[in-house]
Amino acid sequence: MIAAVISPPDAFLERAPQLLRDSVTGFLPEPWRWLVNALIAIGLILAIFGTLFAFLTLAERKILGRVQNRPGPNRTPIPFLNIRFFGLVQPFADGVKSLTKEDIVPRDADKLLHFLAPVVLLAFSILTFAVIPFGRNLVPLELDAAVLYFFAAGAATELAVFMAGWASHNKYSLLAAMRALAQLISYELPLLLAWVPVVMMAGTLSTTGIIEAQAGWKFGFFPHWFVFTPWGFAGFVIFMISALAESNRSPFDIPEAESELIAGHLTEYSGFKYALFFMAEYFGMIALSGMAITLFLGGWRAPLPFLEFIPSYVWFGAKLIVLLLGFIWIRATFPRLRIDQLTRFAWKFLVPIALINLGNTAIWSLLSNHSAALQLARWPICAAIVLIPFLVMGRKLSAGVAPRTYRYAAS
Amino acid sequence: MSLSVQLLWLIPALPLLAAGIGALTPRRGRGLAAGAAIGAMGIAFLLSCGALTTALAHPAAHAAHNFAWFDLGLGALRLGWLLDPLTAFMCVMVTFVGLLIFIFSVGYMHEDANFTRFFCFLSLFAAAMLGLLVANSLLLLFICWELVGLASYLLIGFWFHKPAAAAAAKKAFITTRIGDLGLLLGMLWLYDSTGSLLFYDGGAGVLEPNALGSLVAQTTVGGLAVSTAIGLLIFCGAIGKSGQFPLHVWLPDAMEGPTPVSALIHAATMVAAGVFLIARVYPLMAVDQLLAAPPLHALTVVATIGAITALMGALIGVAQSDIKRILAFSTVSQLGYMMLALGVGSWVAAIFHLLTHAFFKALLFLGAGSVIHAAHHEQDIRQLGGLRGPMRTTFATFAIGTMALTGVPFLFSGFWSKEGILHAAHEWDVSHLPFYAGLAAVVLTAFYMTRLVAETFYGSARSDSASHAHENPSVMTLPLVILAVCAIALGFLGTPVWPWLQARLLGQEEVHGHSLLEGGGLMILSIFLVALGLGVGWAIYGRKLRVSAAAPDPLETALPPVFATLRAKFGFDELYAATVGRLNNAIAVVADLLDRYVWDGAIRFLAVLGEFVGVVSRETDGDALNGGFNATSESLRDGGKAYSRAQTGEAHGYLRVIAIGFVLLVLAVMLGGGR
Amino acid sequence: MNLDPLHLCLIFSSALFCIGLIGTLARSNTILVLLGIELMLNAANLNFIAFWRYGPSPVPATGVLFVLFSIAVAAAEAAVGLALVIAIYRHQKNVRLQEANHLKG
Amino acid sequence: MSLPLLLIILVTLGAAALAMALRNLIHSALLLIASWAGVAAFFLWAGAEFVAFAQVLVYVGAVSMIVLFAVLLTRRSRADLAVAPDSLGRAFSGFLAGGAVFGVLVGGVLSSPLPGSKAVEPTVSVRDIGTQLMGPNAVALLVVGVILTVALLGAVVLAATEPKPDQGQAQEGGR
Amino acid sequence: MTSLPLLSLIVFVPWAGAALLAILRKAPPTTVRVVALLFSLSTLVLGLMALGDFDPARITPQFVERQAWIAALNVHYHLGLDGLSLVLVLLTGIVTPAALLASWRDERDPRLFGALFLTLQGAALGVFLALDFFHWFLFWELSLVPAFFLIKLWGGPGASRAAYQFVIYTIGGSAFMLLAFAALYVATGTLDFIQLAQAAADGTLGQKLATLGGWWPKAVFLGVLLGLAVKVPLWPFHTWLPSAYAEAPTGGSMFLTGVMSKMGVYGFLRLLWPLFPPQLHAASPCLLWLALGGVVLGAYAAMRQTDLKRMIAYSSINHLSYCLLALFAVANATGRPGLTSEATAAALSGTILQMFNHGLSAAALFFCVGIIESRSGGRRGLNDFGGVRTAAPIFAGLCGIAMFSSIGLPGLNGFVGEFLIFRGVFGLVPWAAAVACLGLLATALFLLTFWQRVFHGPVRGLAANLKDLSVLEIVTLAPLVALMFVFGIWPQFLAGLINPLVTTWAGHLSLP
Repeated sequence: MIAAVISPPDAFLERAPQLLRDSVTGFLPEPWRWLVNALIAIGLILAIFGTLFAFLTLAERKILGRVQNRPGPNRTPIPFLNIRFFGLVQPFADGVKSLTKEDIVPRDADKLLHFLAPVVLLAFSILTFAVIPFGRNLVPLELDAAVLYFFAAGAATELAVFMAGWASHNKYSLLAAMRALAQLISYELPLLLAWVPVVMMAGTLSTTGIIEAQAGWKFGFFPHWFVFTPWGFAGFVIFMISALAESNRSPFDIPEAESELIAGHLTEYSGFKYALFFMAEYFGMIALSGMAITLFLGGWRAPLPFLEFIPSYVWFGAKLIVLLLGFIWIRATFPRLRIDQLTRFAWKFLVPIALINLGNTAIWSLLSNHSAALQLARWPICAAIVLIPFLVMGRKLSAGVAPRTYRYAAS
Repeated sequence: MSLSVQLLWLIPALPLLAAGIGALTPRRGRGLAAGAAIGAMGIAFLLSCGALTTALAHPAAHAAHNFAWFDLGLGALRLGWLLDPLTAFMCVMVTFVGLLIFIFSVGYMHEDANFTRFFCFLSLFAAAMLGLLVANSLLLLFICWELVGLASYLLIGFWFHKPAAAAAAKKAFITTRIGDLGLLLGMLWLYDSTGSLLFYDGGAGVLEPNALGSLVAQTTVGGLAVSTAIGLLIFCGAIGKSGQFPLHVWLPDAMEGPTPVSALIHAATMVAAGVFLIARVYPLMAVDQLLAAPPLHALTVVATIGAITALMGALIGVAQSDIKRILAFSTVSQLGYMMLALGVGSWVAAIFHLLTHAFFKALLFLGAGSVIHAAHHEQDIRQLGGLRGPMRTTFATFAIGTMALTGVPFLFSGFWSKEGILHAAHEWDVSHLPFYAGLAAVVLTAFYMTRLVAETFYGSARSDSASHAHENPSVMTLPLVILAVCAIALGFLGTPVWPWLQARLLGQEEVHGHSLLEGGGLMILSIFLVALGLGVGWAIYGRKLRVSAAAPDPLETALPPVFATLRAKFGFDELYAATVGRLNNAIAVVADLLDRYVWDGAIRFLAVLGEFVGVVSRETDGDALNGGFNATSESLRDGGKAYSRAQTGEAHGYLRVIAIGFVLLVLAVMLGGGR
Repeated sequence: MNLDPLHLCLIFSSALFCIGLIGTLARSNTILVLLGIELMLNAANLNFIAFWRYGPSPVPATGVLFVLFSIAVAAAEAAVGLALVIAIYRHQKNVRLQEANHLKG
Repeated sequence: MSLPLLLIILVTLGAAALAMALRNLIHSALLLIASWAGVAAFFLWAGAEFVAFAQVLVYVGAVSMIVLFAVLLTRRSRADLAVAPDSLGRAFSGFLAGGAVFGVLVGGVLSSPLPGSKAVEPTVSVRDIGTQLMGPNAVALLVVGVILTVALLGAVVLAATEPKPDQGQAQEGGR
Repeated sequence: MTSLPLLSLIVFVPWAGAALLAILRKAPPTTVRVVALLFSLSTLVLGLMALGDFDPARITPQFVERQAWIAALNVHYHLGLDGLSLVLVLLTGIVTPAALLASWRDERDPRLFGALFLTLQGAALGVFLALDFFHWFLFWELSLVPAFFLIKLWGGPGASRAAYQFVIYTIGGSAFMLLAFAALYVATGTLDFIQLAQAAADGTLGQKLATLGGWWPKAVFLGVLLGLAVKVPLWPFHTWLPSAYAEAPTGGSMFLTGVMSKMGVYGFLRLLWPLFPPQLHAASPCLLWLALGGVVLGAYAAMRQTDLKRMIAYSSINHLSYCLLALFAVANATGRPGLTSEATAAALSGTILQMFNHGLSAAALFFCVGIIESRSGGRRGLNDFGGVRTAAPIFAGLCGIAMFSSIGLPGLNGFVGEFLIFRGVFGLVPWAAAVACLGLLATALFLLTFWQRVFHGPVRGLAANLKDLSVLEIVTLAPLVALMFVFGIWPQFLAGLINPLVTTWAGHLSLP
């Protein structure tokens, strides 16, 4: 539920969401307020992120088109008016299409699981939104162990993918499920390890607390965001890479590789269920980006002191959109990895680096109490601690990108 | 524009930064290295001009900014910057000349593979030199002093693949280091006696009356005042660095380095550092003048050394045939002049000459460099000749430099500064010998410079390389022209009529000129002597020009033994090799033999003794008995076999037994064992 | 007999434990056996939380801490156990527990 | 005694019992996951939210994955998943032993005098847990860490060691 | 953090690493090397942690760990860290990893090599941190064992002889020291440095020693002196050093010169000087001459060497003799009326800084020679090369910086220590400073000769196909060189650590 405490000096725009909500719930009797508040929050999240999802798909297609030197979807007219406004109505057309399409369930499929998979996936994706602070005092659910909650809820998505793959009774789907499991499990570890340093430094698992820990400015202009420290930067990069993999995005989209597995666990899905999968994937992406912002990029905080007049949720949205565009950009740029490269990258590279980064953070925080010389020295030291293994292991990793030797296939 | 003393460190720091950039630039980054060096030098020049305006605003003040370097004992070792007219003028000179020489180097070193390295070293040198100038601490000065030595070493040995260059570099470093040890000892003594090494420190500095008074009051061995002893030790450093007799031997050899280096380091700036040092610590050097009857004045030694060097350098210069060596000995001689001026008590005359000399000698060296570059690295004047035609700009500027050096009257700066020195020497009441030595050197200078110009530029080309010479690009000639202008114009800052520079150096606000007629007789004498030198030179070398490279020198035919002696530079190198070098070797041999045979022998004897004892002991010892005790373990093995039969391997079975056992146990406790 | 929440919780955990036990004893598939064991562990965890919630305890967080450790150890146990299952499968081409009764292949 | 608790108990026990009874291994595994989630829900209900999230993260997120992997890796065809019925004797003896234990336990629980429920619900913040873990229980934490590491390594070694190269099946090299 | 037994960790983590290496039988060489390197780096990390909590203003040992050990002998496990120890711990932390990196490409049993090295490191650290003679001596002797094997097994052709000579010579010295301390124990009943120093300061030590008999005090002093003098080494007890350093593998030489030679000087500062001030004062005129002998004749002997490693070894003798010179000058001046504490403080600071700086620059120089040696298949004669600078400019640049640091060029680390030593010695015994100047000159002479012969001139001999530094070698050398600049320009880092300690020492001396 949205925290009701409003600090007086906030600007009107900053307080606008609370004021709006209170104007609605203020009429209700006290015992009912929390419920209505929660309902409003849920509704808002669904509405806002649903819309965001819709336009994100469009943005993705448009940007991919731009990158590949073609226009992208641009023909959908606004109904009745018949104006083609850059194809801006495309997502709605897509939505209508998927709703009206026939829902095909294979004969041998495990019907129950086949139905449950997208539902579970979407449900858990949406659950993760509960703890992300979208702005100052704008966190739907104030939890002590919010970060843990986030990743606990996110953990269930793997299950859903597996259910989908298995229930489809299709060998490609099953292969995809296996791959998805391997991949998700592999990248879950660096994902978790990447944010542990943040928790260490912030001293709390609460998302608002973490944002609080990133308050303030060094020298009056340099934000205290964790990404601007050696370990934070490394953590952020690891987090984003793992997030890419966790949300099955290119270049880690092996479970849904069209060319190899005819879209993997999505093969036997169509119509609305497919749309749900699609939606869940984007929701996962948005949620992870939101978490990355919270953990590393200072949450809803403004990057410079004089920019603080812009309301916090605008900052959050801006950062979110930047990260999402980054996702799209990466998708447009990188080729897909092979499964062996993928797992090797996770286990032999990301996990060790993340562990080193963990130690690095410990060193950083140990050095923080010491004299001025060490204070200065810890920057190069900590940067070196991450960079040197990065270079060394990176070299090792790229040395092995030779064609794979297939252990079980006749050459 | 002005620059406060707190920011003075910027002046050396900029070239140092450029040196760092140069050191890290890969070989192909020529533009970056040269650009950084020239840019840094340019900015340093502007800053120096700013410092000069600051200094001239209060010429009498010694503005100092001191800071602690590191903790030592109850206090700290302190260093500092100093800004006074001496520093400021020197900085402007060094940065300006340096800038021009840097620019010249771009053309001169263009084909060299280690171009970036060259600019790195040049910048390092400039940084060290400027640091030396702005230092307010004898220690900081010494540090920079050593660093200019390093830069000089690196630059002399820049073409290190030539064995001669490598040897010359080592020789320069070692020879100057001998002098530096004197400086070090002097510094230590000074530090020990006064507890400070800062020149000016608000009354507590070593050049301020308190410290000077205490120094001059104490005496040491031979009845010398401590200040005299310290002064002489410090002067040792100056002897080494400024190529004074008897440590002048390295300077001619240093000409193995690239010509811009010779111009910058071994003519204009570094070698003048010794003069600067003595001028800087002049209060310390001169304080023993206050004593009624000391056994020795420090300055007397300075004057004597200076006079000997001035005369000796000029004499040797007469008989050399390498264009750069002639200029090198000319430098030695001119430095002797400066020392002479210092010794006779007119340090401003010395600094004035230092400044003018820097410009015209840099001009001459760069002119020589231009000639050498054009003539495909031919340096022997007997091989050159006839360059007047193809290299007009070079010739014109070289001629201006020559006239400035020889002291052609009125128009050229060298005349005025040399006049100042001769006047001062004339007025010295201890002895007139330095004055006469100076006069002789005037004649000789005019003579050998005439010889040089005549052989190089007149007549016909005497070798292939000379005949194919042509004028260099403007990046090389432009600095020549600028330096030539300065070689003329600079003199007018310090004419007797309007001795502005001298006044400012002495810290006076207004300038007291006097008519040229005062002391006019001396001036007429010196003009006459210059004319004499030029005339004789022209008579011998100009009228009958050399026709072939192999033809003997006219002087050689006239006075063979004298010429041979001069050509062999009085045999100093041989003398040192025979004495110091041999002694050195002998000590080394003794040390080595001592180690190898005496000490090691003693040890070996002990070892043999020990071995003998060991042998005896082994023979007398018996073997220890070994027993076995491996029978007890057999019985344990059998016991385990009995228990293994209960193991079926059925996990379910085990678990079932556990469950049942648990139930039975609980039942037993509840029913039977309950309290 | 008054069935207060603690009793309910304990019975709940006993039931869970016994379901796990029965599964373990009755099934021959090693994976299911392992899952039964996991269930029993969970039942134990339930007890800890139940006692933490309702029982008197001097250190407030002991039950919670114990469960945390227990979960961690259970995770390790699951990993090793299932690796063993795979090893068994490799060896005897099935995962029937009753056939895995040799110490030596 | 609240409705949510009863609901939780029902779901948990039901899922667990069904899981232990079903033939289809995948369904069993998924039901067990549901049961674990039920336990987590119980934790949440009891106010131990940190433990609840940890339970979800570890069991639903990680252990379930391993289980599913193991299931998929230890079969040759899809039909394998439906396990052959177990021998009746074993099932019977299992029920007997389990039932006996249940009886004993319930009997024990019901016959024990237990402290009444606390007046105030105990709360424990994440910070408390953290300080407890890092303070008095640091050694235990270290030991658990070592155990986990060793277990992970052991699991990798066990699963990665292949008996003979010719016996290799089409297996992905999972963990 | 304060609850961590930091000093024990510093000492024993390398040993733990050695044990780990001993277990890792099957590990591939790279793993072994990385493990060894990481464990050797632990000293630096822990040292920096200690530095963070270190309070320079306190002159008593910090992070003290004192446990009863052998009650019957009144022996304690007693570790402590003061500025002097800290400087040396940091030096060890810097030099050891560099030495291990230097031997990275050595294919001969890297596991044993690493294990021995880590053992050696732990022993050296133990020496620097121990405050009880019993285990100080234990560490002291223990360091010989791995050093012996390092020289013997990985050394050059004459390694066996050099190793035996090294060990027997130093053990011989230590035997006298052990006897001396036994006598000391009999007299005082304690082996704790702090208690002994306290006793020496208030004069009770002398009285107790006198109870042993007439010549005992002198004998005890001489025994300790001999043990330490061999280790440093003091001229003329140095003849083991050139061959040991020359025959040891590159990494071994680096460690021997960088760390082990400091153990001797450390012993002088920690044992001899605090415990036997009157004896040292009495012997100082003679010792001053010996130190001068090391300074001057060491440098001159280096001039005659044609083996580069022997040359650098002699330069080590020369440099360490400066430390001893300063120390003896201080001892000589003790009790002199009108003694300024400033000169004493300078001499002592100089000694400590020189220890550190020599460790850096000599290790770097040995590494450079090692590079030459490995590139040319074991040749390292002065006349085997020429024009290396043309062939390998980066190598030449870094080596040159190390060399100039050794010469004592200002701006690099060597200068500060030497300047302070000269400053102090001049203030205490001026003539000695004047004589020692010869050593400065000779050092420059032979190092520049080395440079001229090997690096300058036309490319000739084995230099023709000498490759420039590999990345690994740059990684090894560059930090050392960077530190030379850092400590040359910013000596306050070290001076600040030791100055209060040194000032106190100097203050004690100037008391009448």
